[in-house]
Amino acid sequence: MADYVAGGVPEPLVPRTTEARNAAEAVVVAGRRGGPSAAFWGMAMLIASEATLFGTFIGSYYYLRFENKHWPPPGTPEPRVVVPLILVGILATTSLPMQLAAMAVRRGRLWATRALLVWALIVQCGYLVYEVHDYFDQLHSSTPQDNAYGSIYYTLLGADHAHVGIGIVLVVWLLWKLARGLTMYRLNAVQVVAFYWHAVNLLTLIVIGVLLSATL
Amino acid sequence: MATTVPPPAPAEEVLDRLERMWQSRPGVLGWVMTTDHKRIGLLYFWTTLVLFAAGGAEALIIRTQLIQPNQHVVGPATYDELFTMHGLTMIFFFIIPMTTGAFGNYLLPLMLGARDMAFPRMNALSYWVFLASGIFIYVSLFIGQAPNAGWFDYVPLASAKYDPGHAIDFYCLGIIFNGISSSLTSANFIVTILKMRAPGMSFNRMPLFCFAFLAASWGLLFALPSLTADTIFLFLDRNVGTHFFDVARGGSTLLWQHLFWIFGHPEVYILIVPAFGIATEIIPAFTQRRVVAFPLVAVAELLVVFIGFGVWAHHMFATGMPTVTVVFFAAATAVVVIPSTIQVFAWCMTFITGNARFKTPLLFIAGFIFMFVAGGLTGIMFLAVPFDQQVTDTYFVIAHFHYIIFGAAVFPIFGGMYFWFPKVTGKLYFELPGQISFWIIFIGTNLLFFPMHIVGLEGMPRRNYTYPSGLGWGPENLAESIGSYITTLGIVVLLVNLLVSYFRGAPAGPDPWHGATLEWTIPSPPPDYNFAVIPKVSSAYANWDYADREEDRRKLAAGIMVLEQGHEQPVSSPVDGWWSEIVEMPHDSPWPILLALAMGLVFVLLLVHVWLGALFALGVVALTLLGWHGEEPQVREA
Amino acid sequence: MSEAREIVPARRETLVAPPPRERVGRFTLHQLAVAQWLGVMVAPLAWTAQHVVGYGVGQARCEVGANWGIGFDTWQLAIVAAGVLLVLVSEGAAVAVFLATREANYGDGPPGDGRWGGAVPYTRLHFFATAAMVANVLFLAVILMDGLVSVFDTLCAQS
Amino acid sequence: MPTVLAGCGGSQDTLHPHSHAAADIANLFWVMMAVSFGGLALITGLLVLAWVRRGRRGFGSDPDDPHPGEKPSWFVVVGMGVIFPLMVVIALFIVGDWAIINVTQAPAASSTDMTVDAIGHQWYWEFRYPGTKAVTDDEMHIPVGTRVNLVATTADVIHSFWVPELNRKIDTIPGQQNRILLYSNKVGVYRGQCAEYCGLQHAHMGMLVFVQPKAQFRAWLKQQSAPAATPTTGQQRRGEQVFLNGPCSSCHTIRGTSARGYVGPDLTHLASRTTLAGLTIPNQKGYLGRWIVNSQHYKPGNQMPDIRLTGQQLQALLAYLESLK
Repeated sequence: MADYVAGGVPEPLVPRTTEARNAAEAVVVAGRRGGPSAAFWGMAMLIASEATLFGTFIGSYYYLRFENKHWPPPGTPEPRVVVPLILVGILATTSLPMQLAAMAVRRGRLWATRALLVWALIVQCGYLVYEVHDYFDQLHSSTPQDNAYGSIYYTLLGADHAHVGIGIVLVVWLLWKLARGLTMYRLNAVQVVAFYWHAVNLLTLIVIGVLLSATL
Repeated sequence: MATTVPPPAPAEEVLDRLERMWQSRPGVLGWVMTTDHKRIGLLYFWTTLVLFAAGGAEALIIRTQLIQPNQHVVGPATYDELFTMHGLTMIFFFIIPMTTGAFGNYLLPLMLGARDMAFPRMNALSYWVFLASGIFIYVSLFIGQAPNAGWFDYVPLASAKYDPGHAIDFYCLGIIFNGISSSLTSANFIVTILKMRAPGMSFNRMPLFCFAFLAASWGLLFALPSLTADTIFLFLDRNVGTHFFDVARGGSTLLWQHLFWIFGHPEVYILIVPAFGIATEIIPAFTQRRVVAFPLVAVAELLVVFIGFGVWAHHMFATGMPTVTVVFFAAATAVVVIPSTIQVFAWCMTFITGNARFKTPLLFIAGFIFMFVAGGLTGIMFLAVPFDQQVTDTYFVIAHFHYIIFGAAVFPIFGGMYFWFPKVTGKLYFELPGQISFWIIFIGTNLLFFPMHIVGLEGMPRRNYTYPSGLGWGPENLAESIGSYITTLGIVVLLVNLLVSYFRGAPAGPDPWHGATLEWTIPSPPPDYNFAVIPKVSSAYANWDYADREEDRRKLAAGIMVLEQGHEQPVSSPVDGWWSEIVEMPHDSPWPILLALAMGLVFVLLLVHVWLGALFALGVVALTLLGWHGEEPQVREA
Repeated sequence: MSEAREIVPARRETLVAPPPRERVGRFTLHQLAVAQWLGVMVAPLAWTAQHVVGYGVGQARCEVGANWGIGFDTWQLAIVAAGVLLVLVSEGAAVAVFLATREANYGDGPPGDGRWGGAVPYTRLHFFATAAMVANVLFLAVILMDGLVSVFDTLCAQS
Repeated sequence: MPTVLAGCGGSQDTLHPHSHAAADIANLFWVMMAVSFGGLALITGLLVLAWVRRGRRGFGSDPDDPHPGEKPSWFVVVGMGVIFPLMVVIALFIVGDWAIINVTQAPAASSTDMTVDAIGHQWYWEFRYPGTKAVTDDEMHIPVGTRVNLVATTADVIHSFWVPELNRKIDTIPGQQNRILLYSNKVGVYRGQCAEYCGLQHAHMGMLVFVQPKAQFRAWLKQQSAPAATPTTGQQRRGEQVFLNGPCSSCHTIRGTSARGYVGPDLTHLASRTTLAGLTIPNQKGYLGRWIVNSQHYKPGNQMPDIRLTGQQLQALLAYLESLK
């Protein structure tokens, strides 16, 4: 049956995830499969949905802006510019270690993967800690209960922080998984989480940009 | 017309292996933990049927209240809850779960030549979340806190000031909860359709049914977040004191309407597009002819949803938006008509050029086309903004969208029930009672909904719990109420017929209709593994490619393309269906229902304002997910 | 094995990926594939952009907080012109692919002989090109209608 | 339930227009309806044709042709399914959203002769005549053949001002001042109703538009602008005291007295009206009395509590209210 052909590939040549029982085999299978895994597509769907949610938030932000003469309303402090921009810049750099981790795991380099994930994790945690602190700090000068501007401002920012937080949980989970060796499943997981982080970083850049547009 | 050759004696031991590997646990536990798309589809079916009965009962009370002027069957408070729950139930808890949940779950993998969904455990999760959200929202009715501001729930009427109590909180949380289920389902469907197709089933060889469900899933995926954001805003406004919709503090009441209808209009197409899909499967089977203008019908199903995203503001023409804005959406409303006209004429030409056998399912489809055209034509009228502003919020609109939603979405569901009944149960239904049920329902619905056009033009606004005599609205309302009773009778006949057929029906065999698609190539009811051999597909009407089917049988004998080394399922490339890998699918799992329970806990605690508790419950959700991902699909020694 | 050999499918060319360099008429398969996606994708995206930006410009021009003094007609005309241009490009690509693959069927019929008979991706190209040709006409219509009213209807009058 | 008003004079039929705005819309509808029935007939015809030809292969193609009659069908689908409907909707778009919309959209301020403010309350309509003190509820008067600039606003939730025979409807959005043209070419009474769901008693939020000859209207407006008539008989004076000292004055206004409430309708010229409570009941002594003591029976959930009064208090109050011409 060696030369039976379906969908372009002879059946025996089609990689089986069931053949990947250890790191080496997982790498081989991942190398032979055509195109990204279904898990990757699943993450793409999640990201599409989340991106739409944030698109709606941002649309609401500008809708409310058009409804108001002064934005932010008098009495409400304008968002700080410099620090958030620097921080979001730093966060964006974590796309690099995440991508490198995805490539390393694809070659079965388990330690490199772990190291890169830790690198990314440290930066991300630093960002989140400062931002959360800053978030509560701002709540002293203005609150979501003040006016519509405050409501959308804190909702949008909080939602973004929540997504960064979820990303951190995912990375921790990955490290915990990879501590017990590599399987096909975990290999996919690393690639998928890297994908998620690229999306979150881009999202954060956009959200911060939108919120800072009030200072223009 | 040749008929399919009966399958030869299969390689028994291979089938046994597959059977042992794929079957769910016996007994109740098997249903609770199942990840089998067929079982999940059936669970969806029975659940939505119960909720359909609830929504129908609400409708009947409404019609009885309005049967004549100045009636007092129910008071205004109850009436408001009834029409709100009727809308919510029929849209979120009947049609969407019935089409995507029941029909989609059961049939998509069968039509794609797959053995399960792309994410079987997530599939189970969407069902349990859906069930939990249904219970959640119906609890409100029994504790007398049911949502009462209409299904589109306009602020400020829905704000804490004018609607204190938990009614609207139930609405917000219930909608978000249900939305999670729908989003998971649609994501699952999209990946299944793109990746799980049998190798060789390129995009243009995919049955039109799958195009319809792809379109509906994309619609849900992109429409729901808007509603989620909207309900989040409302929940915060009501319980945290934000001001999204509070004009006094710079908010906007129209923001609610915009966000709601950005979801709400695509929603309408999400309701009917799966019905188009059902129609485009029934028609070829009963005309023995491939659907006319295949590419145009396929793209029309995608286009109707896509353009449907650009028309939302036509629900808000009377709110005094700038004329330029309004007309922008009128233009989109004008063009969104065309994909539907394409399909209608394609269907009609298929009827004519084919060899139509008017069995019950096809009767329902013919009725569907009639109702859909009638409702669509009144829909076209709304693109004329002044006319829309005259009749919006009257019974004319009610007539329009019930012709669409009952006529164009529910008729095909009934037709589909008859059509796939033999496949699901292995029994044939009784034809004569089936046709009788169709005619009763058809006459009943037209008597129920047509007079609404007239009474609407005579100026009767919607959502009135009663109306004065002497405005000439009496006779029409009487007719409508009688129609509602007739329709109910018809539905009862239909269900009884199917129920009796289930016990008394003649055995159906694998392919009673000589249907066009892959589900008819396998025994009825389908085995747990769906396909013994991953089928070869070289056209969109695979069951009519006799050479391929013959080849599959020989492959089974030779043990080729059987994939019985585990819970195996081929994965293909999204567009051309080149075979890319063989994945091991997960099996029965307790985690989906546990996760749904944990999520339910979150929403209940949010409802009763136990914020910290909700946070804690989120932790439980996270732990459940941890356990979920603890079990990685690996080889199962069979 | 021997038994397996004789069941090698008769139409294996319908199942094996042809090389992207293969010539189809005046184009390579690769070029056609790109053109086909242009035909399918560009027009819908163009309309989406035109619809959203056009609506946004309306809001920005007519709402309370709109102190940006936007030249409405210029914007609208620019947006509409760009939209129409992109849709025409899209339609052109679709037509080109349609003509190049005219001999193929859509994949809904049983495969005939040779690459035109039903081989992926020729049928797929033909399928999408035909669909796009019709769909793009709709996008063209709606963009032109938007342009018409945004210029002729009274600006910012409350409807 | 005692008999409630039978439409109280006016009707609200979108197809009996009495202004050119409403007439344009009605005519547009008749045309669209004719076309629609044509379309429905065509499709039904095709289905019937299929039924007649059931059991036969299509259009003389050989039996195993998988696509019998595909080519002609394509022409039908593209011609009747794309080109023809596209032309129809574009035509409708131009007529409806380019021509007629200029008649139905908010009138240019300069083009109107007078302004009336319509304020939606849960659940009644309040009408004010800027420039005068006149305030009336549920029943507005306008002069015939006059372009009235109607400004629709709300005191609470979203309502919708709708008098079908005079013009399309307009929602009352918090924070917005929506306007439509109110014009009638014929003296008469026209019924309107709140068209946007606004809570429990959305069903009982009707209004009447009395279109009067210009002179008659001016007299009416003058009379409405005046403060309330001072009570003459002792009975009426006692009634006034009941009103002012009782719960009534906390919610209702009677201009010329100390009653300044704004929850309920202005009662300054109550007796000059024909109906009560958003056209729920006729303005007759019997109904008025029963309304005062038991309004929740006629309009469950409305803002007015059932007022407890002794028999002679009620009689006095009624005598006073009846005197507020």
